Amino acid sequence: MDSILTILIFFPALAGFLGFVVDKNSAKAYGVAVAAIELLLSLWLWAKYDLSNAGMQFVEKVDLIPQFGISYNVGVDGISLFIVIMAALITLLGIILLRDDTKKMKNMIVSLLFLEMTMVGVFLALDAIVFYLFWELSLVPMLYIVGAWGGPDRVYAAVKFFLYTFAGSLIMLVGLLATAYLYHEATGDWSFSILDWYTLELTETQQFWLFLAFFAGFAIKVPMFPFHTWLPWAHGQAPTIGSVILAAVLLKMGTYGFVRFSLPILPDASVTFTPFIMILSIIMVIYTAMVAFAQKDMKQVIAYSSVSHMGVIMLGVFAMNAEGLGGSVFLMLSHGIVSGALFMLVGVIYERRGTKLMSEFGGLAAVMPVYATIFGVMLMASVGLPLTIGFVGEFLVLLGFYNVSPLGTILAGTTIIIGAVYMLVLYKRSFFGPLTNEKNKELKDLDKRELTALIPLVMIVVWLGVYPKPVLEPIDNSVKLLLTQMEKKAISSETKEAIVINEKEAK
Amino acid sequence: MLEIGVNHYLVLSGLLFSIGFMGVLRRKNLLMLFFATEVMLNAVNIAFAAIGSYYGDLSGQMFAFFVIAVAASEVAVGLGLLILLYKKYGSLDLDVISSMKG
Amino acid sequence: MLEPVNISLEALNLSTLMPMLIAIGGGLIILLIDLVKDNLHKSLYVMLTILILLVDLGSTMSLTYGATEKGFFDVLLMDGIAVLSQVLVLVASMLFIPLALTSKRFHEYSYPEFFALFLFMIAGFQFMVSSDNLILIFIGLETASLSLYTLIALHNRSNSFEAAVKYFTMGALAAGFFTMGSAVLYGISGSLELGQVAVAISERMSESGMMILLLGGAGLLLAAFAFKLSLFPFHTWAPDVYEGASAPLAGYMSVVPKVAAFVVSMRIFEMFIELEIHWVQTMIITLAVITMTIANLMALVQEDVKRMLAYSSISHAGFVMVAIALATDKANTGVFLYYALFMFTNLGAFTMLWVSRHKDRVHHARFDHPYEKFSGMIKIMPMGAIVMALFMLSLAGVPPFSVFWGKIYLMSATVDAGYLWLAIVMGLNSAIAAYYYLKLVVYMFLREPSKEINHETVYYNVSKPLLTILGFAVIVTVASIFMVNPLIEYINAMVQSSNFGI
Amino acid sequence: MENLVYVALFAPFIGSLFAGLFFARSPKTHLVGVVNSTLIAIAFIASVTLALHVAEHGAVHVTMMTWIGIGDLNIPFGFLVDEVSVTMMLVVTLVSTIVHIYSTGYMDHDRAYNRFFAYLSAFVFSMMILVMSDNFAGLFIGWEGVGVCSWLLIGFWYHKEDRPFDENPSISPSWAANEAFIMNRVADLGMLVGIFLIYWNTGSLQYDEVFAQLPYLADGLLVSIAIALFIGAMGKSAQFPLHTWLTDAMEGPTPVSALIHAATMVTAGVFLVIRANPLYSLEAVHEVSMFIASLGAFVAFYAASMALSARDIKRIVALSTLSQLGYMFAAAGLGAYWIALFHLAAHAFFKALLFLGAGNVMHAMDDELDIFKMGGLKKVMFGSYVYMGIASVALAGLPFFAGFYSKDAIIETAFNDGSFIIWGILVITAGMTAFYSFRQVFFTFHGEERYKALGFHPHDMYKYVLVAMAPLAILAISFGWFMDNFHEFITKNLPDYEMSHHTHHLAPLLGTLVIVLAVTGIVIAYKKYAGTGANAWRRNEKFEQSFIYKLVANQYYVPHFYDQFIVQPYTEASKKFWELDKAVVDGFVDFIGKASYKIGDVSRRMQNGNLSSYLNWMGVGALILVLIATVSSVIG
Repeated sequence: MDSILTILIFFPALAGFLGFVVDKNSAKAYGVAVAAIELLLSLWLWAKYDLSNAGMQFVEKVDLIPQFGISYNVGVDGISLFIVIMAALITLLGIILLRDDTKKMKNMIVSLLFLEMTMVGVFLALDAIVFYLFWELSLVPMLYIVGAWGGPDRVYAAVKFFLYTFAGSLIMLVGLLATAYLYHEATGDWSFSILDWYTLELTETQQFWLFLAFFAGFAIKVPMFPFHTWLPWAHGQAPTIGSVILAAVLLKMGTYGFVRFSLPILPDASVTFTPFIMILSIIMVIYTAMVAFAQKDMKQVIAYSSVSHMGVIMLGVFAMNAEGLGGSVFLMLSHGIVSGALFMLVGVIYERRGTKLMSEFGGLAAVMPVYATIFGVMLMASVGLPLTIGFVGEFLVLLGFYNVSPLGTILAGTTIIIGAVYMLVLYKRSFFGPLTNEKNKELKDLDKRELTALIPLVMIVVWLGVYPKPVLEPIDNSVKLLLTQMEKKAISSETKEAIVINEKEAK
Repeated sequence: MLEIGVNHYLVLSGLLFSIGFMGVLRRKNLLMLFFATEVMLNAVNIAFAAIGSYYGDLSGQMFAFFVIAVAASEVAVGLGLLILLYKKYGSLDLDVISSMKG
Repeated sequence: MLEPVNISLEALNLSTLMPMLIAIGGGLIILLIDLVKDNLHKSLYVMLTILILLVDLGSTMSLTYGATEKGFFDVLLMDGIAVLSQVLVLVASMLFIPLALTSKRFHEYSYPEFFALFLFMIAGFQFMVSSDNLILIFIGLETASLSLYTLIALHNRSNSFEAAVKYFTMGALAAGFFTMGSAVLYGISGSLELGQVAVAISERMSESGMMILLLGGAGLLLAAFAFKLSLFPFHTWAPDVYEGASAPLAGYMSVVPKVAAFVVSMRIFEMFIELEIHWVQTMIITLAVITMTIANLMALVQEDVKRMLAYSSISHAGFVMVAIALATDKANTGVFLYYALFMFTNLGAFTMLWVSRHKDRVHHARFDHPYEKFSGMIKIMPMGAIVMALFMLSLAGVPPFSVFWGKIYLMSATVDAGYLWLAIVMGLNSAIAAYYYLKLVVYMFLREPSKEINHETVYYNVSKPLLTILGFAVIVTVASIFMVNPLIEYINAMVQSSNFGI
Repeated sequence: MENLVYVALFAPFIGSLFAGLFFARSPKTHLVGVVNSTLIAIAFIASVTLALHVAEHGAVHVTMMTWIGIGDLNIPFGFLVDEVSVTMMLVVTLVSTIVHIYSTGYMDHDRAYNRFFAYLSAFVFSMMILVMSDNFAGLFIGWEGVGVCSWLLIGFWYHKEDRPFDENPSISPSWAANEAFIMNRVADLGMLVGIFLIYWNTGSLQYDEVFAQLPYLADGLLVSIAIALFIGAMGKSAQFPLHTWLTDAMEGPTPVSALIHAATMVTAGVFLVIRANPLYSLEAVHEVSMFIASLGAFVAFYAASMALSARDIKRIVALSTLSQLGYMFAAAGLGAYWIALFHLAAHAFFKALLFLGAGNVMHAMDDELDIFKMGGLKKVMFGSYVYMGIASVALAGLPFFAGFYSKDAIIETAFNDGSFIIWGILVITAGMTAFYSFRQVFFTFHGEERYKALGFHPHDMYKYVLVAMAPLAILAISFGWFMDNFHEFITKNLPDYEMSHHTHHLAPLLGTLVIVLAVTGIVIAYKKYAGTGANAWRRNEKFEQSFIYKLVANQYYVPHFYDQFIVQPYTEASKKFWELDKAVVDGFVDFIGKASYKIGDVSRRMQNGNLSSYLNWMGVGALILVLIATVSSVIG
């Protein structure tokens, strides 16, 4: 099947349209079924994925606006493959975790399915405009999900989320248009194809400004310090499913954008900006971890921790070697799984108690042992315990970045300390100590629905922690190819030096 | 003896235009305002006629005729609106007619 | 001794005049029908108008645009952009006029004069766009404007009268500006043909004092068109007129007169820019930037959707005005592409307002369409809410909806011309604008409906023709991605075959 | 043999899964205790077999599969069983087996019995990975794994509430667990940096490849690597200043303290230095090695001094552990790796015994820890008395007991090296060690029966538990006798450390000096604390008010310092940052929004509805246009 990517992208949307017809009592089952099919499709994609080919596979290209060089162009490589699978997985599990008494269930399912289309679309797009299209479109269902099912300040949070990211991405759009123009100047053709842009040689000044324009869009999405403040709001107000998808997938769009656009198109600027990115990332890592420590609300802790971990991912992206870059792609996956799971877990307790304040809890381990165990596993994955999924990425990123800046790595490496601080304090406050609050004494442990959603994540956390090879290998290949392309394209000798081409060549 | 040249006409036209313009800006009565715009248009007519004759070109005078025609139709439409408005508000004072703002 | 005036019919090239003649003739026919038999239903006139417009469209399209055609004593200029803009005007008119077919009676549609005036107005626009002679431009402009003032007033509310008077008075001042500006150009060049004006200016450019004259002329003309295009600070009429006019007419005003005015602006100001008079460019860019920004900010604080859309239209006009300053083929293509796409979305949005138009102001003492009216609409009429949200997202420039394509094309043209900062300003303005469009979405989707709202109040004025138009607008808005390429192709060909400026 | 490697490694893991997956939710299943103990015993037997094999045929090296492979990095799950690691395996599995059996009795009444075994076996598994791994990354897996198990086990009684610092210096089990984990993490960062340095400079993390490359590396780099790795070791082995967690870790169940916080995990740091001996014995890093030795000597003394005044039975043992770890580091730093390893093993046996004995006392005294409240217990729990006696003798380093041989060798090494300051400190510390360990024994088992007044009804541990402890007692006595065999075995892998003739000559003299000091300490302790009736010990309130006593009793105010200068400022800074985040970072974003709105609100005033002012605006507009044009034409 050659058009598997198109099916992957549009199947959920089509299902979403048809979902309007489904009776509201069956909506959840419908959502689960559709998301499951989508997951199977994405797994099938993995099965058919050719390991020996590091470049784009299953490429489809249909001219949409040839006058303007815009075409429907999709493809998958090792970098995007697993993010797509993760997006499908998280959507499925998120839908499973929805309570049956969720109000306006049908609207929720339809929004989620549309959201899934946009997420998959972003990661598979090979045309800048198609990428941008899905990128912006993803805001709309998210706006609705946060705004309609969220907490008391949901509208403020949702609108803030929308406008902030929208503003950033419009500047990015200018960057995309400028790149297309420069491509036109160089070749005489209009093209928004990313693969075409990879061959485009730009002067350092051009790269500098384009990098800044891209940065505006991606950095807000990531979100990098100091553009992160929409995130705690969005997470704080979003319903569980919203937070899960936001943290697991939507944030990855930003870092993915850096990998897909900034690095290969603007190699010299990427190297030039590395110190700048490094400083911001280190601030992200340390500062937001400290802010996370000061939180009283469990969900806010995890929201800020997300920012902190994204800082590590950013470092890896700019490590300019396969270890760091591959590690950061892996960390995107692992952060998706782990933070998704953590938000699910917070959602579970919020559903039971209607509060997320740590002061309301304490000693939960006694009444909800399974819950506490799964939370503990995710906590350990979050703090990067070896043999959990969290370690592999974090280790590789720090390892990779050490080659760029030892001092920076040591500062960013404090994440393993301060990350442990806020997570352990969260765990201690909520799960340890005597069970004093009367309201907590009758809490029920996880039920089947919740276990169905969480157990797969636990299994993945362990599986990919112990045996990351099936995922790392394709990532490795594609990342090496990307670095080789960068090196070939770079114009300044410093850039060529900064990029580490590994001895074991990309296949 | 003073020769009246094109520049004199143009100065006159400019003065008239300015007077009309000031009228438009300062007058608060709708009717007066309409008169002021007529003054402006007539100022333009003078300019067109003068320039047309200076160049020996007829199109300036043609323009002037059209302006006169348009001004007439404007008066027709304008006065109609004015009457409607007067019926509604009982006044032609601009400070009164300001229900839509913001 | 008088010589007999000899004019060969061929030299008149009457086919170039046909479109206007059809519109005027159509208007007269409608008046005649009314003379013969009165109290005919409005649906007859609506359909008749559409048919006349269709014929008009046919005659316009049949004009060749490969080469510039002159006709009627050489005052008519049927070049690419003339044909193109006429097509746009006619299509837009055909889409807006069926909005008269509401389920409720409205005063203006009971007069056949409404439809006659409508057709005269279209003829005016057609004259305006298809000439490079300042006289004809003026005539067309005034014909269209005077008809429009009347159409607004026909809505028969005190607000409508006020709106019409405001528009009229300011229009009269603008007419003064225009004529005076023309007089200055005439004084410089001795001609009212833009082509000859350009030649004269380029010859006399170096003369002392010439710049001051040009400054006066270009300034006055720009002021006149800034009024027509509702650019800051000449925009003040727009919100009041939109508020006072009926929703279809307001929607119509946000597209058609602007397209016509843009065409004339292209002819006049791009002439200056191509003569390398840089301050004209500066003036236009400054106006454009201020307009889109201030209008956006003022739209933020509006309480009424229609008034908000008025400010948004102003902002969009500022956005497009950038293209005039760029004066490239791509930018000019962008203008038409933008309005072609914007037209459908705006048509949809105003139709939605029209559908929900209630004869009593249930929600607000002054406004017909306050935001509160739409709160919780997703619960009352989900399809309506979704459709309206689509239009809002499209206006906000969310891809892949129609306005987005216009936006990126214009921004791309800006980038190509080297104005990166301007493109970023345009982008950021779209972000500001997103706020007030989202506000409506938020009201519709995220608020609880207020008590007095029910299906009846929001669907008060609905009828099958309106739904049809709405469906049409939705389809184009959503599926615009597939129409952009042919549109660009067609518009580009048209623009390139035009001959304006020098 | 390869299979045996996997048996030794995975038997504990299976036990952990068995207890964790199938029985975690049931309250207590005796089967779990039996099965898990058996599985650990199997691992022990496998280790013994492996040891014999290694002694005969040399090291066994297996590679299970690739773990992480990306770029040039290739980390396998590879396991190396050579002389060093097999020694550790033996120590770990032996002590673990006994602690498992012991725990079946000790944790008998605990409602989370099964969970305990799941954690305990998981710990053994992690520890086995740590010692068996053939690369630094694998070591790090075990390193972190034991950290987590330690966290779980210290916080095992998580339901206990926090108490103020003055009342209980370790606050609560969950607090202590977090402290241990976080403090270890600080050190782990150093370790990670070491790993990064190694990777980027040698291109590998495999021990053999790395060590083969060492001679080609620059001196400064070697020093950095050595420092970084040692920082890691400092955390796990609780060296100053990262030592406070160890005493607080005593909040965990006593078998845990015996296994993790005495015998095995805390020695991981020493193991690392021994493992990396090709690095630390390089001339280039001599300063670092000297620093390790000096720090070790300092910690030996420092911890012993705190133990002198401690009242908490487990804290005393913990501090002695700390002190002994200092000895090990002193030896390792001086290049006597095999002696360090020997002391490590000997210490594991007698310290585990000591802890388990202390556990018996606690078990008997309803978890009472204050030795001031005990006394004269030998009558009711003679078995435990004998065991603790043997362990204390071994710890004090009296002749013919294990501690004598190993500790004496370390002291001799210091002398031989010419580091007389270190030597002096170690000798004095040996005397102090004898004093505090017997102070504890006498306080507990001799003297007045102070507990009676407080209403305790002590009874000794189950018989089978006491029997199970016997192997430890035997080893605590006899392990030293096999020093020469061990020497022969281990020096195949580790560099030998030969005493000079001069030292050899003086050895008996030095040994005697240490013995005299130790005996003196014991005698003083006996005089002071073992008396009954009129000779009975009385609290000396005045002494307890003295500065020295307070300094020592408060652990030199190091925990206070941490609280005042790290924890509280960090908390305060975090809160400040949060406020900053809300007020400034987010405030700025909101400000943009509010400002836009405000501008909109102000500018809508021009839209006042009055036609006259609209017309004026048009006039203004025309003026503006002219102005812009003029300015623009003047400028450009």
